[in-house]
Amino acid sequence: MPIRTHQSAAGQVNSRIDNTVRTWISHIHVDRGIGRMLVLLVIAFALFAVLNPRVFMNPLNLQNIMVSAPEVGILAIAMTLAMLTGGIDLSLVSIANLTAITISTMYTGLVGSDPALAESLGGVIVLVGIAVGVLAGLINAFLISTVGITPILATLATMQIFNGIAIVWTGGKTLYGAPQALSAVGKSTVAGVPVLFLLFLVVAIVIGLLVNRTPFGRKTQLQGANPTAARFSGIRSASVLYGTYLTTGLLGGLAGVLFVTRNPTASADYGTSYVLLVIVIAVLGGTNPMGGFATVTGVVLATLVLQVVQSGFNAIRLSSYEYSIAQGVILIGVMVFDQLRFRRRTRYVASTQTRNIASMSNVGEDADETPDTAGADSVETK
Amino acid sequence: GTVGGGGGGTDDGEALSPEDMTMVTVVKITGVGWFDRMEIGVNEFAEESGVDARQEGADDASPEKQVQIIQDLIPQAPTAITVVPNSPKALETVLEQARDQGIIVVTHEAAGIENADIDIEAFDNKAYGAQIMDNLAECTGESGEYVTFVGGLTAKTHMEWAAGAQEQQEAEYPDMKRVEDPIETKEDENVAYQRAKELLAKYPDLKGFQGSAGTDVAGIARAVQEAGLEDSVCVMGTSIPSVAKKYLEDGSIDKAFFWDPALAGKAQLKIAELLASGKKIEEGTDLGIEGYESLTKLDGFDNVYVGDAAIEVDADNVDDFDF
Amino acid sequence: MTLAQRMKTLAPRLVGANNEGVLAIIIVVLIIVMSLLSPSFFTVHTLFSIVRSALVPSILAIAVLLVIISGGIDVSFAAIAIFAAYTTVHLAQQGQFDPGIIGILLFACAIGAVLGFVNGAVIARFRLPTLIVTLATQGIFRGILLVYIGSRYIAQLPDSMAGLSTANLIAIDSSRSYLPLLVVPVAVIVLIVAWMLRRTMFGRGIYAIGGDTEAARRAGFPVVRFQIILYMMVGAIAAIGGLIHVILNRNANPQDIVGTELDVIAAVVLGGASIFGGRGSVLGTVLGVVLVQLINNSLLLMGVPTAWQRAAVGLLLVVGVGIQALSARRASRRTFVLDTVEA
Amino acid sequence: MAERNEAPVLEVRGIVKVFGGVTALDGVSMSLLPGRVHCLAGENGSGKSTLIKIISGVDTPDAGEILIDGEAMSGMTPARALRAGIQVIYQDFSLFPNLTVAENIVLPAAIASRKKLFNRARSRPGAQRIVDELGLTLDLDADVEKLSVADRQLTAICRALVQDARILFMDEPTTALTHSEVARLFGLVRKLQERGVAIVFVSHKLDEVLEVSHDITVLRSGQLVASGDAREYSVQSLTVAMTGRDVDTTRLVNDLGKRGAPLLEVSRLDLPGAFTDISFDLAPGEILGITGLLGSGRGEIVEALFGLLKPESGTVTVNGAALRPGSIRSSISAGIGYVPEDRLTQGLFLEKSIADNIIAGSLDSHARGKVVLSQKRIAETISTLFTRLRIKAPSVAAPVRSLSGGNAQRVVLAKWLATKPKILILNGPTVGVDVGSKNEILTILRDAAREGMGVIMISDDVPELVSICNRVLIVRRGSLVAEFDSEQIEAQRIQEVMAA
Ligand SMILES: Nc1ncnc2c1ncn2[C@@H]1O[C@H](COP(=O)(O)OP(=O)(O)OP(=O)(O)O)[C@@H](O)[C@H]1O
Ligand SMILES: Nc1ncnc2c1ncn2[C@@H]1O[C@H](COP(=O)(O)OP(=O)(O)OP(=O)(O)O)[C@@H](O)[C@H]1O
Ligand SMILES: [Mg+2]
Ligand SMILES: [Mg+2]
Repeated sequence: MPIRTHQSAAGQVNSRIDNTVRTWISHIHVDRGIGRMLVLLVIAFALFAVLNPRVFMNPLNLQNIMVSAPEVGILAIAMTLAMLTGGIDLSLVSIANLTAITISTMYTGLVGSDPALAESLGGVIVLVGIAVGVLAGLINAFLISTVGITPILATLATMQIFNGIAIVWTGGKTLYGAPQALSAVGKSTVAGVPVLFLLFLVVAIVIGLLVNRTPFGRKTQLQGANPTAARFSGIRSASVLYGTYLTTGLLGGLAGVLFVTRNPTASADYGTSYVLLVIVIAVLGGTNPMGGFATVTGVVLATLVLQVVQSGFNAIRLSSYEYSIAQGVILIGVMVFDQLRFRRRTRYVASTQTRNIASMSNVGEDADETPDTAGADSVETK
Repeated sequence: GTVGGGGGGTDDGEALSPEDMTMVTVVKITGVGWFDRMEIGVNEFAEESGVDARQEGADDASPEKQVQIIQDLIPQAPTAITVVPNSPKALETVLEQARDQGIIVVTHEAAGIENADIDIEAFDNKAYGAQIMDNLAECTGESGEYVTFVGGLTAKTHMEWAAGAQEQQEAEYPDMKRVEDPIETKEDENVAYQRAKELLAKYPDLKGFQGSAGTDVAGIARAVQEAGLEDSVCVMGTSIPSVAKKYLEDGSIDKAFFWDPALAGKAQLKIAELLASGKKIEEGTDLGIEGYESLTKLDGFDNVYVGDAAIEVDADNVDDFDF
Repeated sequence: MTLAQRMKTLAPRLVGANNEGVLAIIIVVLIIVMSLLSPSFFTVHTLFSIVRSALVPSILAIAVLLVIISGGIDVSFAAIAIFAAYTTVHLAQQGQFDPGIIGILLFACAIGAVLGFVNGAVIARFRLPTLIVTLATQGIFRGILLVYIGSRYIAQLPDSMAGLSTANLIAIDSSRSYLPLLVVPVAVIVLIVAWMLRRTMFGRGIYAIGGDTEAARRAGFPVVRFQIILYMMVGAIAAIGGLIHVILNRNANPQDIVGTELDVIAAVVLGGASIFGGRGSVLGTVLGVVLVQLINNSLLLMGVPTAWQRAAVGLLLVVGVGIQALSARRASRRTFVLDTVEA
Repeated sequence: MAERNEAPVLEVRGIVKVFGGVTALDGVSMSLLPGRVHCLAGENGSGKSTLIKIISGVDTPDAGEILIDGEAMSGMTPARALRAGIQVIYQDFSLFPNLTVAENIVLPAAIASRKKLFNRARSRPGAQRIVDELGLTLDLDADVEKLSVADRQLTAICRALVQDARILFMDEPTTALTHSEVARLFGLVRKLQERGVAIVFVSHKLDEVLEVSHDITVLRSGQLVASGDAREYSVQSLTVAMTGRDVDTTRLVNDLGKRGAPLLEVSRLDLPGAFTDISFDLAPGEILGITGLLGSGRGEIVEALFGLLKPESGTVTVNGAALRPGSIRSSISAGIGYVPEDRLTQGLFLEKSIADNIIAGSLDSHARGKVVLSQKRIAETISTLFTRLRIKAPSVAAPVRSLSGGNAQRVVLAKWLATKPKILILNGPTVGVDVGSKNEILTILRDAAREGMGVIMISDDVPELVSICNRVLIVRRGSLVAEFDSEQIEAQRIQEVMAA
């Protein structure tokens, strides 16, 4: 076998690496989860548009989808973050309700004495509400990182604690009242697009950047992928976990703000059905529940898919139970499809590779250096 | 702009014939006996009146799913939406949106709701609570300790019944005493059973139980039965005949109270139909439905009308009902 | 062996492989505290009452334990339990026939096993994450039950079941304390599962799969077959749990049980099972269930208003699991130093 | 091989296996004869483990056939392979971390004999018998996850030997073992071979290979490049066959010049149970070797330097500034990097891409204002290191899981070089790394040291230490017992002091 001279090999390798690095940088965000969700979104949309165009293509319906997506979507993004570190956050909805209750209580308290002041302090009230969410996140972080309780148990417990506090606080009643500016925001649109939806997109972009473009986000991914190696690489799990659960608390609080924005009420039991729903969304969106991998874009798309399917089912007069069957079938279907596609693709790549290699006269070190962008995700067997 | 702004129903004001109307009844949760029964009323109404009426509901009793369903219904532009809310306040915004689109909104079990044309109640919740208390007092000899169960501390009507009963007791039966704040049973019969057992152990002199969720009295009855206290402890409260029947027969439940959801469902739709054909609901309106022959306007609200549809059952008449 | 050495080997054995000892101590301390606070607590009546309330959760927890040991998490067991029990009662009701308790049991188990097979087949065949698959099948099973089978509350059970509802193993009439006969089948199932986990190749295989699935495959365990059998078994056990629930409740309500999944999982993990798989014991699980029931059913006696109950249960969960987490952390530190000593 | 006309027990023909973009095996054929030790040699990533996994039914081949006793086996599964008498000591051990040593040893045997019940009483003596036969001290009741790497390897060996195998595959069974353990293992191998077992032996320690093997098959990049009688090969010729080039193993040490202020000073470090009174220093550009028997405490010393262990007393200073004991962050910010012993679990994020792994340790320094990562700077770092370390992979986006041992180790090295460390500590940097890669890794270290980096290297491989170290320290029972300076460094003497 001829031994390549150092120069030529290095030169070749160099240019190849430049290319692969560039493709890596540009492809890193186009991950699994995005493609399939996009396809599913289009299919679902087309299907219902054909089945009941009068209702489904009604601008009002589209607007409504965009109004209801944000609160679930933001919670799902928070769940994604927790899952990225290999954890989970079951307390998100309880946190959101605590925030909503805080906002409503403060506002109604102030309105009683001075309505104008209450309105002008709207921003402060909202910030205090979000601070409550962050505080709740801090408690989660403390239990998970400092005490060392497994996230699913820690947040299961805090879910009950936060919910219990909310019940004691409200006496179980639904509180009414929130800064009017919030309600106004909740109803306003920009060029037909609800402001809430724009806010949701902004949150998604910010979290997307946080995850992919900051040292903190990358550390979160690494911590989720292999906590031991993260420790050996000088990544402090405490700072990653505190950062993560503070952020999920913040997002939970933000979802709570959306609760009162959509509807100026707050109660201990709003949104309980979201707890498991957001896990479904996160996974549909391509989040690996074992940690280490997630795409925020995929999660946004998955949120929309479920919203579209749900309102489509309503439009063609199917019941909620049929929707819950459909949701289960979609979830399993997508995952099974992913598996099959993965298997098929490896086989396909295998055969072409074999052919390539067979046709090459000189099977040297470079044989397996053929740039192969499919290689990146074809090994994700999880 | 605003969400749903600029739309607006096309059929404002003009009277429709029933055949052109579509109405949807949105209930707290589907797949439970109570609302299955309501669906029977809805279907009956559709058949009798010619209105395209149907019932929908979520797979669990959560306010957010109800919001979602109503929101999805708005683009379908039904003539009317009738709702039995899980949390009336949580629906205000979405019902407002519906009404902005010209959809008639009728609610049930939601006194105090703002964004409904009419809220129809089978009875006045306070009075209903008082009625249960009167029966309980009669049974216990107007003295002794009692407790009240509610399905959830967040369930508004349950809490109103509990409050109505307590007010009545404080006003009329000073020798009686409620020994605990309302006990939450999570709408779960087993929890009611468990709590009842604990309470019987904690308060040996306990004389009465008031239940609110349909499963409460059944769970309480089992505990009472097990303790052999059928004759010394009074068990009363809201339930449906099919659940209460066997306990009424053996005396572990003394009386059950309810109203017929089928009739309530019909009454809602009838009101919607009247409104859609340009008629008005007033004091004394006759819906032609048993218990709703002469509506009364409830004081303190401008859109709440109550019927007289509360039904009491005991061992003697429980077989008259088949739900 | 010197005394010190013996102490050293004794201590971990008392603590137990899965912290069963710690759990037992927590339970004993709670019982003492409660008895001091409320004299009516420390009675046979309370004991029987807690045992009774622990029956269904124990069975369900045993089912969940099997899944957790194998490295999965199941949230569909509650849907399977009520699906199997309700469908059985419903069919008996409609057909107006009563196949006898054994027939009913077999039928319910068969339904549970079929539903479990769906879980197992999808999970094992496609190697999908169990939490997500069972999240999906939970919605599917529940939807099918309520749309296609029935949603009515059934008040009257077939006679063979109704007969069991009030049958007692021990009845102390003076204090009105009753221990239901159903304690026996629950105890039998608990013991059988405990034996199976320790003494059969299938049981060890479940631990092996939970420890390292790929290693189990390489060692020759038929992983796919074991997983499918496992999920069928879990379905059947859950079905028995549903049946016992229905019998104890004396009615069949299709809305029951679903919604208690997280509490059951919490009890199992409180009992020392690792959610990462490979660890967990039947004893620990039963203790975990007892602890949760103890807390749930005694707060009222101790004068805690129901509004506070949820928060209180959450707090106790934090304390219980927190103690375990901290002691595990300390233990791992200790073994590290010991390791280097031996080295 | 024609000298015996016995029929092969196992034969593979034209095996092809492709992972993603990597051709792991490209039409490999091989046959095994009873009673002979067959060595499978090749560089990292040449496909040795893959071939074994295909024969044992763990992986399915894309093409080719497997014949046992001349009969073609289609759809091989691990269970069928076991029943056909194939036993494997996997490179990654494939043990159950949550079960005891005894259970790990006997479970596969019980499965193979189709047992339905697990008999605890029978399992212990069975395990004890093989442990005794190998003359080992293993705690049969310990959970495997609590064992050291060496003990795990011994457990895996016991597991494969407890049953009567007809064909035994040993994929690098000796990487974590000491000399005496290796010797005992070889003793057993000879016994088995006399009993007519066909044995396949894989190791990167070429002298071991030549010591035990009868036949040799050499793979290079998934292709069979040489095959024949072991007696025809020397370490040199085997190396050439494996790498396709000559590898230089002579001593080549950087000149340190005049000793200035030390870079690292360790003074009176003490951790009861692990090590006592450890003092030494390290000059810029110096490569310091630390060696000793397994369990001598050498690993714990460097773990304390990196902050993984907290010493009870003593100080460590870098450029005169004291480190906070037991703090990894403090060590890293002082400029210490650590390449751990167990690279798969401690060094690498297997599912993550090569690129992600390379910058895993230096994220903060690749961010503008510590907040936003600079994509450009990251790309530069990655491509520089990827090239400089000559990592062999289809692209930097490939997950590290798909890399072979040597390439994976280069990724770990790259991760630390990206942090621009002042001191790099390596614990067994060439364990399980092939000859070619090994020399390249040593060259990388020499180059880095020439630029002023201090290197501390722990190794069992004495010739390797000889070839690269300026100084070698020897640890015995937790104490430094000897120091060899440049001219004194000589393999023979080091080995003598170690074993004393
Ligand atoms: N599961 C896998 N997915 C993708 N690629 C793989 C996988 N397993 C092995 N490979 C690739 O196949 C090739 C052969 O690997 P293999 O493990 O057989 O090498 P080896 O000769 O055993 O090397 P070493 O001496 O380092 O153990 C390598 O290039 C490796 O990257
Ligand atoms: N059912 C079992 N439970 C536990 N350990 C077992 C079991 N079966 C075998 N072993 C262990 O595995 C070892 C090897 O198993 P193998 O089946 O080869 O033994 P064996 O003595 O040939 O058994 P048998 O005589 O039943 O065929 C045994 O010495 C024993 O330690
Ligand atoms: Mg009575
Ligand atoms: Mg290998």
